[in-house]
Amino acid sequence: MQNRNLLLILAVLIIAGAVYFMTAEQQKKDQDIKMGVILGFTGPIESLTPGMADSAELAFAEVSESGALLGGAKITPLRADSTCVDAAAATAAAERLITSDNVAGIMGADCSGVTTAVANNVAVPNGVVMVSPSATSPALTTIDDKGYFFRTAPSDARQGEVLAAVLKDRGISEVAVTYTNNDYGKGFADAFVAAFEAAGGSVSVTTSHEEGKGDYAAEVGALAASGSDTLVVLGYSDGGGRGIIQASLDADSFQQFAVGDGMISQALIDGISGDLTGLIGTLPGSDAAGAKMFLDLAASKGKDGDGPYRAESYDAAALMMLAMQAGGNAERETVAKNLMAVANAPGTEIFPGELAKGLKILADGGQVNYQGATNVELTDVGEAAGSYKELEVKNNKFETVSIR
Amino acid sequence: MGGFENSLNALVLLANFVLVPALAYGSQLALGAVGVTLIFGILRFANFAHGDTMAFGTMVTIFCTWALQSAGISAGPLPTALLALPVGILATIALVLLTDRFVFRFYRKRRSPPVIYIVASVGVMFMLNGLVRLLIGPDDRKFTDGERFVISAREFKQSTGLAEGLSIQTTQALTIGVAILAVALLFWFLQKTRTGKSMRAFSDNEDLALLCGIDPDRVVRVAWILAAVLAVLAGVLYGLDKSFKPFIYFNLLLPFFAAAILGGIGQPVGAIVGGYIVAFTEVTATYAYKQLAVYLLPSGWVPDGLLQFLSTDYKFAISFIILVLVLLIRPTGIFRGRVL
Amino acid sequence: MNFGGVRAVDNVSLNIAAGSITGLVGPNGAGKTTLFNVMAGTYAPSAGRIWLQQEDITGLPPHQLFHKGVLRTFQLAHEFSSLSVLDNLMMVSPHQSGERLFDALLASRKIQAEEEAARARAEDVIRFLGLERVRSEAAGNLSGGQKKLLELGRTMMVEAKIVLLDEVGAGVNRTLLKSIGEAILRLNQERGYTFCMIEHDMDFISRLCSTVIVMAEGAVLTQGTAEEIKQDSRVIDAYLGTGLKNRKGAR
Amino acid sequence: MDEEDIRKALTAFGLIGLGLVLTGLLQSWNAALGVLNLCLISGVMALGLNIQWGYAGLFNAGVMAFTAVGGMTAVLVSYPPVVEAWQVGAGGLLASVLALVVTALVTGFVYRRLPAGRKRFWLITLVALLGYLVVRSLFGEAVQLIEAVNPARTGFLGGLGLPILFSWLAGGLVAAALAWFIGRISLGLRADYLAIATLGIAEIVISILKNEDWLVRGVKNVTGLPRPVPYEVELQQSDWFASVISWVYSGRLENAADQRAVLAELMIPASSIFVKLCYTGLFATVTLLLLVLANRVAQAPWGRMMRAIRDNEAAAAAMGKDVVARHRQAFIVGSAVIGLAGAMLTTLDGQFTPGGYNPLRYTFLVWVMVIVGGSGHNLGAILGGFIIWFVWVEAEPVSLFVMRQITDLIPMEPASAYHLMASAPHMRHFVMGLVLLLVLRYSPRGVLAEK
Repeated sequence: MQNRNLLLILAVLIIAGAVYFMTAEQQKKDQDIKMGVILGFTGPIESLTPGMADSAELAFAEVSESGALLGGAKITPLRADSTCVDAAAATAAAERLITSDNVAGIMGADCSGVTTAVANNVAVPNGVVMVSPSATSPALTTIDDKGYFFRTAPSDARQGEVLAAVLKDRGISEVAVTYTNNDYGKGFADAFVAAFEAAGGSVSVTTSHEEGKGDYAAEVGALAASGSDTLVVLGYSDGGGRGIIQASLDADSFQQFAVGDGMISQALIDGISGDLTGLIGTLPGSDAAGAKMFLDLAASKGKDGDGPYRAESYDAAALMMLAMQAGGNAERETVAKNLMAVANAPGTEIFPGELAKGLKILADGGQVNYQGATNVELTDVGEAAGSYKELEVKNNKFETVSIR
Repeated sequence: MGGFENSLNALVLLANFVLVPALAYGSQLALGAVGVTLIFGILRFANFAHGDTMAFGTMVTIFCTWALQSAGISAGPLPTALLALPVGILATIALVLLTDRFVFRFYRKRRSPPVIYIVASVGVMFMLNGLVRLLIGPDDRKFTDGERFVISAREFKQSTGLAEGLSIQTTQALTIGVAILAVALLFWFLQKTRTGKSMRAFSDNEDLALLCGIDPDRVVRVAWILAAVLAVLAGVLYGLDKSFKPFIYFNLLLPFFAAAILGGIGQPVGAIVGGYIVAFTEVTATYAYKQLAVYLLPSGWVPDGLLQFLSTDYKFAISFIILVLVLLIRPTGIFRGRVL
Repeated sequence: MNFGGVRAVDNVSLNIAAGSITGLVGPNGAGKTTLFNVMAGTYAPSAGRIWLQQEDITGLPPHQLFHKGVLRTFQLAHEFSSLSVLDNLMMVSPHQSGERLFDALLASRKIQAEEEAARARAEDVIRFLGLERVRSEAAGNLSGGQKKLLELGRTMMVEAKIVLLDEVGAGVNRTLLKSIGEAILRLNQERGYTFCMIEHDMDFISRLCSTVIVMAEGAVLTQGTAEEIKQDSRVIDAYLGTGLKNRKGAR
Repeated sequence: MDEEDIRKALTAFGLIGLGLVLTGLLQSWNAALGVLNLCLISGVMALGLNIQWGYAGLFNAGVMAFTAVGGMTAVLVSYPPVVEAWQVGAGGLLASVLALVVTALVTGFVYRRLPAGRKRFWLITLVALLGYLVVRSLFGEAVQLIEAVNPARTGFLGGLGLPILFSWLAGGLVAAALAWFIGRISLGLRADYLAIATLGIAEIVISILKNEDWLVRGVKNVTGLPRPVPYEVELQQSDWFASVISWVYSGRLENAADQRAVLAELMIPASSIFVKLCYTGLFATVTLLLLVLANRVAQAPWGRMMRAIRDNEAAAAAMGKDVVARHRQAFIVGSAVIGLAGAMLTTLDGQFTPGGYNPLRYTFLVWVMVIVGGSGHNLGAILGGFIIWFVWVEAEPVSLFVMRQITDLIPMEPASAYHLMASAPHMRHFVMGLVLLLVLRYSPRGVLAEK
């Protein structure tokens, strides 16, 4: 009897709370343009995502504050958790954003697996644009997206070729490779090894490392035993990749490191005790100016713009809003139809912090070519074309050596 | 001479890549596994929340370390975190005693079957999991400072003239040292003090111990306190040596269980031995012995392959494989813990 | 039978005549329950054989012994606490097709018929034991004595060749003990059950048992009728001796 | 089920239904149906675990492994075969299997023919080692060839190209086979040990799925699995669906100025809803069927026997029940149900991502479902699946909302306000733990208690 009363009270409380919650949410609706930010706030890359979401929200805030979007519209970003790994939870979150919060577009998702799930099961069927800042799996190039899926991060297949070329050009012919054991790392490593071997190089050993396990002594031992002088690390700057480099430095086992985009971050240099000078890496984008502007912009807002996929996140958000402006309304179709046009030439080049300028040009009937923080250029399937910066660590900073 | 130098190189190589890392990792596992085993011995259940308890203690220590660092206080060449450790330990003791009071005591009084405790510990695990992330966030946190190396590989090479270097980090040395100290203290406590003896009696035979007038609440309390101290030590040392990330600490749970079961659950000595065995197996089974072969074999004999028993892909499966093998072959573990 | 170096039962040879009620007595730690556990298949003996009529049943697990007609009760009542008294009894019926998964899914009519039969038998047992009032009660809620009765009742659900009773009278009040004793006698006389029982209550034993076996320190000390046993000085020594030793050990 | 039970079940499901309807009204029907579909799958998972825990008292902490092999089977059944990979690698794989069989036969032969002793031991070791080396080299070569076939797109053998619905049955069978194997090695153990062993074995299974690319592409994931239901985009372009929609919304369409545009607008959410309803139909059918079957065996003497074994193993053995065999049976059957749910989940997702299986979500969350719903009660377990999935999904927006209220109400520094908002998603775990502990303490038999 007592139990049933408890149950009843609990139920009433829950319902009352739900109604209050939902009506309160409802009131917030319809005033602003809603944009979804779906990233893995919990799960294996939970440490990367807050910075990415912040960066996207920088762009939204910049546009809102400019008052130039569609005659002064404001943007409300809505975050949702993709969990990075649980396709079901990600789909549910996206479902809520798209069908209930009526977002005009989605910045996300992050990990290639959930991104595919959200695109196939929710975004494409509902005709909502998704711009992923970090899903780099080559498989996404060919998904049947009906023109609704874009990404500001290029496919790993391309980066693998570029990194291989960088190493070959520097006269490195034998490397050991370690990659983070997920679709990003594995796909990247496959592409790199194939390209490097095709160019006449040899890969002495390829091993994976797991994220979130902490101890990498065994991996480094195996890598060091290969006898190679160069270690290629395809992982994350705040995770296993950093652990591998740290352990290698401690054991003094490699002369030279080369890294992929997930590792490029000041946090890598700051977080490692030891000298990284001479470390080389590749990062999507071609113009140091855009990246620098983004860092400054972020710093002026009290955020840190330096980190994996943060610049890509800003660009992904900015592109969708420019597309709205180009089409003159915040409809979902408009975003889809105009996104390519604002991303590519012809038009005035727009960089981070200049979104207001871009919006104004579009409002006046002009054209823009959004460059952003990563020198955005979309291929005809809607992904970053993949010009890459070749970076090298000098004086405890990543410096651009050349553009490829 | 060349032969002698080669053997020396081989030795240093092994020490650098196998011995030192495995000792440090093994010490961390041992500390955690002793905590698991103590709880199992006294409260008779596998505590699934142990990893997250560790994360909680480490988190408090990190907060305190940051405060000390910003106040300009340091421990010289040693990490500041050592100064912050007591705070972390106290907070964790408070936490485990509270969870015991509000969660586990209830089931103890009702003499619930062990599985109910496990389910409850899963609940505690979920809550701590959320709590830690709520407070410190999910990010990777570094809080190491002070001298990094006792011996760095480069220095070693220069001073010995060998081709291979040996590096020992401060944190590794510290880990091994603290682990030895903590374990020695624990054994002194269990063997020599009255409370320790009553705990062992309680672990051996609960009913008999109760007949002899041992206060069960006191024994349980002390067990929790010890487990908390060991968990925070393990957590902080692990964090100093590698880095702190809540997710990693949850993942340490299975190696702990593996070590505890391998050694014979309820047996502190066993847990320590188990910890080192798990660590050494993980490192030796996946280490590539090619370089060693280069030093030790005539040049024509060195094979092309890496000479690895198992790819590092399966490194994390090793502790689970050990676990399953032990359960199959000798469920009582090496030191014949309580079972069945 | 070894327990980590301690021989719990050593070189025991005993014969239980069909149709008899045999008592097994001895001081604490004499190995009576261990012997039971070996006979009931809970432990396999490290040496020696166990014969049931002409059949060697050494080392068979308990569930197979059940089907050979060896049944037992436990020192502490082992009722199925969440099942009703009726279900406690009905579950005992051997070879129920409803216990096979696929039959449980498909053959409902056959199961129904079997269940009817099992229920009828269980109702008989309940009446026999006088448990009518608690028929639908969860067994966990019964009193200690009722649980003991229920355990005895479970052995009545099948035609047993031998029933091993482990302190069936322990912790039971005198009236109930009396009715348990009567039940045992009736089973023995009416159905020809063979009983072997561990018991401490000498009155109870002398009332029921035709033969009494005395065990001490893992071996058979002597064997005879209850009256003979009571006179035997070795038995008294065994009780007192180990009693003294026990007391010393406790100190 | 007695009257009290039925009333409770109706109330509980009614509340969940109300929650879903509220979600539908206030969020969207698509969101509500999405949640409902996963509720159904979670219910089936919980039902499977309930057979193991509720009926047999087995602490299976390896639920994740069975879900994953169910998902794997969905790929193996439905994905079109990669012909080229078969051409280059099938021979090698077959040869390695043959070599394995030969090794086993020879070992067996030596074992039987030679007397026990040192000679036999060494000979067997030699044979096994040789066999291992041969198998490994054959296998390694085949795997390399297979994985080299267009690694960015395939690089694995592919599947059988059958309709994905077959995989639900096959997933159950494969999970059952795995359970048979795991049961053989771990079912003799005590409760805690069984829990730890299954937890470990599940991790091993996942790491095999992650690293053996030739099987199901490992961490590279398999996406674009065929569906058992139509695609939304196809529906949006099909005439019959257009006519259905214009019939449903005939009132609204008549008054519209631009009928074609309004129709197109209406068809987008409608197509999504239609697809989801198709899934709901499939999942609900399976759930109901399984519930009926599970109740049937639970009420049959089988259920009585299992509960007796759970209550007291020694006494059940003494009453002629083969405890180990029955444990194994319940373990296998329960795992098969979990495997089926895993296949359904992969079907719904349309992809298989081995990296996504973690014990928190796929093992412990299912445990919470069973404990909350009512262990030993089939409908209760399903109910638990519904409640917990609903809370799991809605905990995130609700905690975001709560955090926003807190940051709005209490003046605080922007940094700490930001931190609070950013922490909101982690409330999910906290809430789960709290719910579990509260139920375990105050209503330990769950919402619907076993009778």
